[in-house]
Amino acid sequence: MKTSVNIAGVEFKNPVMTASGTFGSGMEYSEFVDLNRLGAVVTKGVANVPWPGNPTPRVAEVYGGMLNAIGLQNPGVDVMIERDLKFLKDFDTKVIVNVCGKSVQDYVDVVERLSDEDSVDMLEINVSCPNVKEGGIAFGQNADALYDITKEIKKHSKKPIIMKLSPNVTSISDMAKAAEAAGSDAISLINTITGMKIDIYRKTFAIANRTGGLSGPAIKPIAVRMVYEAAHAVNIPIIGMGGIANAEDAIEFLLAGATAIAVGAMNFHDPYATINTIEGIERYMSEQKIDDINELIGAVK
Amino acid sequence: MKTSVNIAGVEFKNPVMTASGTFGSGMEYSEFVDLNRLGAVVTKGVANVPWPGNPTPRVAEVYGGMLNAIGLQNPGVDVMIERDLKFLKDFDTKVIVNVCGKSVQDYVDVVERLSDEDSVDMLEINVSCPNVKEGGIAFGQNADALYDITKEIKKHSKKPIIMKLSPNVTSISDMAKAAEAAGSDAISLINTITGMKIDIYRKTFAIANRTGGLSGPAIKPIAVRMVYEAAHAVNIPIIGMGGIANAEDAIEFLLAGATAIAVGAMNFHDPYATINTIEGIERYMSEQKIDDINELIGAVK
Amino acid sequence: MPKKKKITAEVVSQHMLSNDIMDLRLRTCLAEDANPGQFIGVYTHNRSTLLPRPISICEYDKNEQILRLVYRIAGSGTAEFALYGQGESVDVLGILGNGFPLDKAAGKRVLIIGGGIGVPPLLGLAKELKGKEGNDAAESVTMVMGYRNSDTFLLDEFKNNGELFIATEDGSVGTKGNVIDACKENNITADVIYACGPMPMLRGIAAYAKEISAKAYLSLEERMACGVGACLGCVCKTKNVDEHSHVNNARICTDGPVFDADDLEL
Amino acid sequence: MPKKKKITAEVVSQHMLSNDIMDLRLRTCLAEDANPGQFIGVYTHNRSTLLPRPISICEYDKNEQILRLVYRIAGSGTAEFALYGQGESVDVLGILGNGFPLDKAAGKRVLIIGGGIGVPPLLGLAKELKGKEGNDAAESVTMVMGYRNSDTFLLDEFKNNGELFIATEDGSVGTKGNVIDACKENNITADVIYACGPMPMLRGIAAYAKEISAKAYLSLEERMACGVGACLGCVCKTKNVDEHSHVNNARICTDGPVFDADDLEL
Ligand SMILES: Cc1cc2nc3c(=O)[nH]c(=O)nc-3n(C[C@H](O)[C@H](O)[C@H](O)COP(=O)(O)OP(=O)(O)OC[C@H]3O[C@@H](n4cnc5c(N)ncnc54)[C@H](O)[C@@H]3O)c2cc1C
Ligand SMILES: Cc1cc2nc3c(=O)[nH]c(=O)nc-3n(C[C@H](O)[C@H](O)[C@H](O)COP(=O)(O)OP(=O)(O)OC[C@H]3O[C@@H](n4cnc5c(N)ncnc54)[C@H](O)[C@@H]3O)c2cc1C
Ligand SMILES: Cc1cc2nc3c(=O)[nH]c(=O)nc-3n(C[C@H](O)[C@H](O)[C@H](O)COP(=O)(O)O)c2cc1C
Ligand SMILES: Cc1cc2nc3c(=O)[nH]c(=O)nc-3n(C[C@H](O)[C@H](O)[C@H](O)COP(=O)(O)O)c2cc1C
Ligand code: FES
Ligand code: FES
Repeated sequence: MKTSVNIAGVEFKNPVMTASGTFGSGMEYSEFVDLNRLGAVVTKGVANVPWPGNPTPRVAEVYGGMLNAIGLQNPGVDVMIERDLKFLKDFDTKVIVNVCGKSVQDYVDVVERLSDEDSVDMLEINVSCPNVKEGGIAFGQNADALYDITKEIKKHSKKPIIMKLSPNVTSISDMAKAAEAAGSDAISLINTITGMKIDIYRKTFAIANRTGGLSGPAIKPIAVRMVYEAAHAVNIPIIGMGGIANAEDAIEFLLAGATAIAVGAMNFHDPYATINTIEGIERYMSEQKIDDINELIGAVK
Repeated sequence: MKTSVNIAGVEFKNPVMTASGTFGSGMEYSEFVDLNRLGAVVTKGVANVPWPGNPTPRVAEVYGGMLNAIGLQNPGVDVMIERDLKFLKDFDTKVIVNVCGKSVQDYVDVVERLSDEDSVDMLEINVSCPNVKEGGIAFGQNADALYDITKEIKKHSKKPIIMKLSPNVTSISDMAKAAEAAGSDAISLINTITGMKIDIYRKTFAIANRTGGLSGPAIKPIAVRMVYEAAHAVNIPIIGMGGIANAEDAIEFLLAGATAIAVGAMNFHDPYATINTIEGIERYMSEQKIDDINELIGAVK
Repeated sequence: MPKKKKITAEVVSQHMLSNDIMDLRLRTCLAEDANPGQFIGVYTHNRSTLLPRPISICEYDKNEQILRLVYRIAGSGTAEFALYGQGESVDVLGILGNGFPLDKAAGKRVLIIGGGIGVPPLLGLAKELKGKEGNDAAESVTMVMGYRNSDTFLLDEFKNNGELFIATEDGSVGTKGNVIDACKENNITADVIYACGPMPMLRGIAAYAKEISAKAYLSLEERMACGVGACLGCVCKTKNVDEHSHVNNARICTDGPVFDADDLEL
Repeated sequence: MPKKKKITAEVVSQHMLSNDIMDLRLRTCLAEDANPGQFIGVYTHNRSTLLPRPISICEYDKNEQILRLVYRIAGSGTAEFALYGQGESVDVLGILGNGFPLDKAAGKRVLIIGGGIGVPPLLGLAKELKGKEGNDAAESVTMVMGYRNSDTFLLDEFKNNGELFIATEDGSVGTKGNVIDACKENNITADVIYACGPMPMLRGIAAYAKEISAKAYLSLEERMACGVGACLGCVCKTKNVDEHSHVNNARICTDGPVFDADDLEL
């Protein structure tokens, strides 16, 4: 049974990744899962310098999911390299570093800094964080801006890049096409959908930032639809995410057109979700007599 | 205790309405609830002529909600007037007729036909149905198109109108502003969010139309956020909806800036949801010592 | 027509009838209004699945206020139901739909055909017909039940209500083949047919009814949301413009689930 | 450090201690690794609420593998927990966080302060300190527990572990006022303070500790998602750049919930 998939020349042993920001640098969840079994670890967004993030409360539970407005707190790319990449080097899994910034130059700085890191396989560019004013969402909601920043990043990156798209747009196809046209090697979607929760007794926002990004099973149908639309708009590989909790969910994304998938908020519900997903996919493949996982990709048209 | 709200000169005894398409013409649910107690009955979308709607399956359950692609099946405005409006006349509740069409002229035809119906209090213009190619979504995803059709409808309507906005847009504020600028008396939001579900064993779409509109508690945080954003962008009243199941949910929308709210898919889970919501709001007001419900509207800034 | 309600029922008993087929008895006042061919909506405790599951009424006891449901474990909702033990509370919506038109059976040769999980509602129908007397009674009642294999269910209970034939896809019991094969093999004719089962079977029965010049009343299935006729989710194609919709669509939950085959575009 | 796990625990017993305050005992091997001040995440059966609820360990019995939780019914999750009877299965995540630094108590005058639903974890702490012998033992243990009104809980169990003072907002028991009022009224001094309770109380205690030149270890609360340090949801402000985050933020779930007051920007 072949479970490996190829994205931009990088071979992943299986299509199951961790969604950026929900798995730390892998260290925390390594108490629960054997990182060697994952297709890839995708790390929390990292900027050129440390970011303090947003005030608390940063997270709130909602029906079938959660809101978060972490605000991209991160220790900066130097610590990231010295500590997190060093930790990940010892595992037989691919490493995708998620990159954030406030300006094009910020992104370029990080991308250049990571270009010579052997342990980094790909870079995922977060231009879709809804939780910081300058966290890239401006690039992620306008096709021209997305094209420009993608072009610029491609110019400076020695690693293949994945533009991570925002679902908070009228046409995900247009955004996917802009990323492809500018040379992105792959795209990932969806980032969180902007949402809000109000505490009616305290008459205040549940999240200090007022709005937060919605993730979890609640958004899965939207994510599947967007992956399907994007897959029909572009030819570059897609990494799908949004509410994936198990193998059934993962396969739904593959059938819709994703080449790989990521487990995000559901790690918090089930720290073993990634491993269970990998095992469930294998079970499904043997039950359904599917030899090569690539047969599933985009199989429902 | 004052629970009545005023929208464009129409006085509703309370802010609780039914979301179009989830309550038929009120007849079906009149077995469960006393329609006299509702702020308003909002009827299923009606066109100038009967529409057959989409092939089945038209509905699918998803985590915390459902997808639908009914495709605006309706018996046409003539039957609507003779049967449904006649039925509703006997109740002491306001009647809002939801209008759909394929072209501007279609909408105008229905609007004119209903202009002299005494039993109609307001018209809600559905330019946001994601489930039929020509069901108005084109008008609902482009601010200029929305402005134009609103302007045209206003020209022909003797009734106050509510433009119903699509959440499938980059900026709900821009859409709300366009509706306001064109003279819409109020806006309602959100319509369903386009979603997809794939049956991984049959390798087919759960909905014959491939995509369907997502509704139910899953979308509530998105709806609350959009109501909040719209309320901060325009001065016309807002009717909020999206996953409302009970009084807590309803109050959340009021605090975010809605003047009235509608219960949609949750009628299917709890046919008494509208009445329970009304009673729960009254309980909350007396517990919180709120004399006038209008104090709640937009109270969380 | 009695008013529809959503109320809490209590599990009286539950046991497995056959592989994945459960037999559940609920105590609820909805039983008082039940007729063969009607159904109820059953809600899950799982708060992530919000829509009612349509399940046919297999039998009812109006005095004891008991509804009997026989269902297949098909997904997450029915898997949850299967775990309920005596005393468990279950929210139900009903009574839904129109049942089989029993009056059409009076003085006629009746054929009752069920396939797979379409079998259960026909037990209540067969018993009800058996109970009719005088002018209301059918001239005869013949029954044909189809299953996939030897995992049959309810057969013992059908036996007492008329002549019973069985078809199984693998031939392990009765005729090898489908219910139409069994009808043909046994030269079964009738004036009136009542049937419930998968769509291909119903199409076959509609054609067979034409052949033998019988009227056929078919119980259909479709994905549902409201169950009460409000959402227009559950329609089937009709030959003529439907009185409610004014298009060629009828609502299975409210205008059905039982339809005159002559009215359907199958 | 033992590995964290998500496993299924079994309810051994549950009863109400006071108005809306529940006393729940769970059987789980996580008890083997428990220390005072640590917590677990408790998952709901309700599938619409997916995040674990952080609940402090009140007490533990390592031999019997029992964790005791004392919690207030505060929302939908805790309301669900309150319905669990003996034998119920509950998924839990743990052991989470670092507990109170017990070694700081050796030979010192210890003051333990709890407020409201911050009281429970201090019972395990008080008992643990009481159990220390020789060089590890504290010189003395004084306890001050604050409640809103006469709906107090756990007081009887605290009594045996040292001198106990009580404060209630309405004055119905002990000092009228808050825990600081009780400390001042009784001239309580100490070398080391351990405290858990609402943020305004913790601020007051940090200030009081300065006044009496004591070290204070405070247990903080914040909304959590992962509970294991991965999501950065639960941070508190720190005086210095935190070693993990490299900004002035520490993760309460992993770096805490107990912090040295000197390190915090309260
Ligand atoms: C009028 C009517 C009567 C029925 N009577 C019976 C009966 O007596 N015994 C029995 O075993 N089954 C019956 N069914 C089928 C039964 O409704 C489904 O098997 C059941 O809803 C599956 O629910 P689930 O949660 O286990 O499956 P899931 O696949 O998890 O359900 C997901 C969603 O799809 C819907 N769904 C799935 N399968 C069907 C289906 N076949 N028909 C309609 N909705 C479906 C569910 O209601 C739910 O909303 C009937 C269906 C209809 C329409
Ligand atoms: C480290 C720590 C230890 C705690 N120990 C205890 C204890 O021993 N006894 C006790 O009664 N309570 C304790 N709490 C508070 C307890 O976590 C909340 O009361 C509980 O999560 C409420 O859940 P709910 O579903 O009933 O409320 P809901 O309001 O329905 O919960 C909605 C969401 O908000 C979160 N939430 C709500 N209130 C709080 C809160 N105060 N702190 C953190 N998250 C919250 C819930 O976990 C859930 O994700 C502790 C909190 C923390 C952070
Ligand atoms: C707590 C949290 C933090 C996140 N941080 C990041 C981030 O740093 N960079 C990023 O690109 N996406 C981030 N995301 C978005 C996720 O990677 C993912 O795209 C989204 O949550 C949808 O997937 P899910 O529903 O499976 O969680 C974050 C999500 C959560 C819940
Ligand atoms: C079955 C169904 C049919 C609908 N039909 C219409 C319609 O005819 N016109 C319209 O404007 N909105 C229609 N809607 C959208 C709802 O009115 C509402 O905007 C949306 O469902 C969000 O609210 P909810 O989450 O409470 O259902 C329909 C929704 C559902 C679920
Ligand atoms: S299920 Fe809603 S109309 Fe039949
Ligand atoms: S709750 Fe996720 S880091 Fe603390």
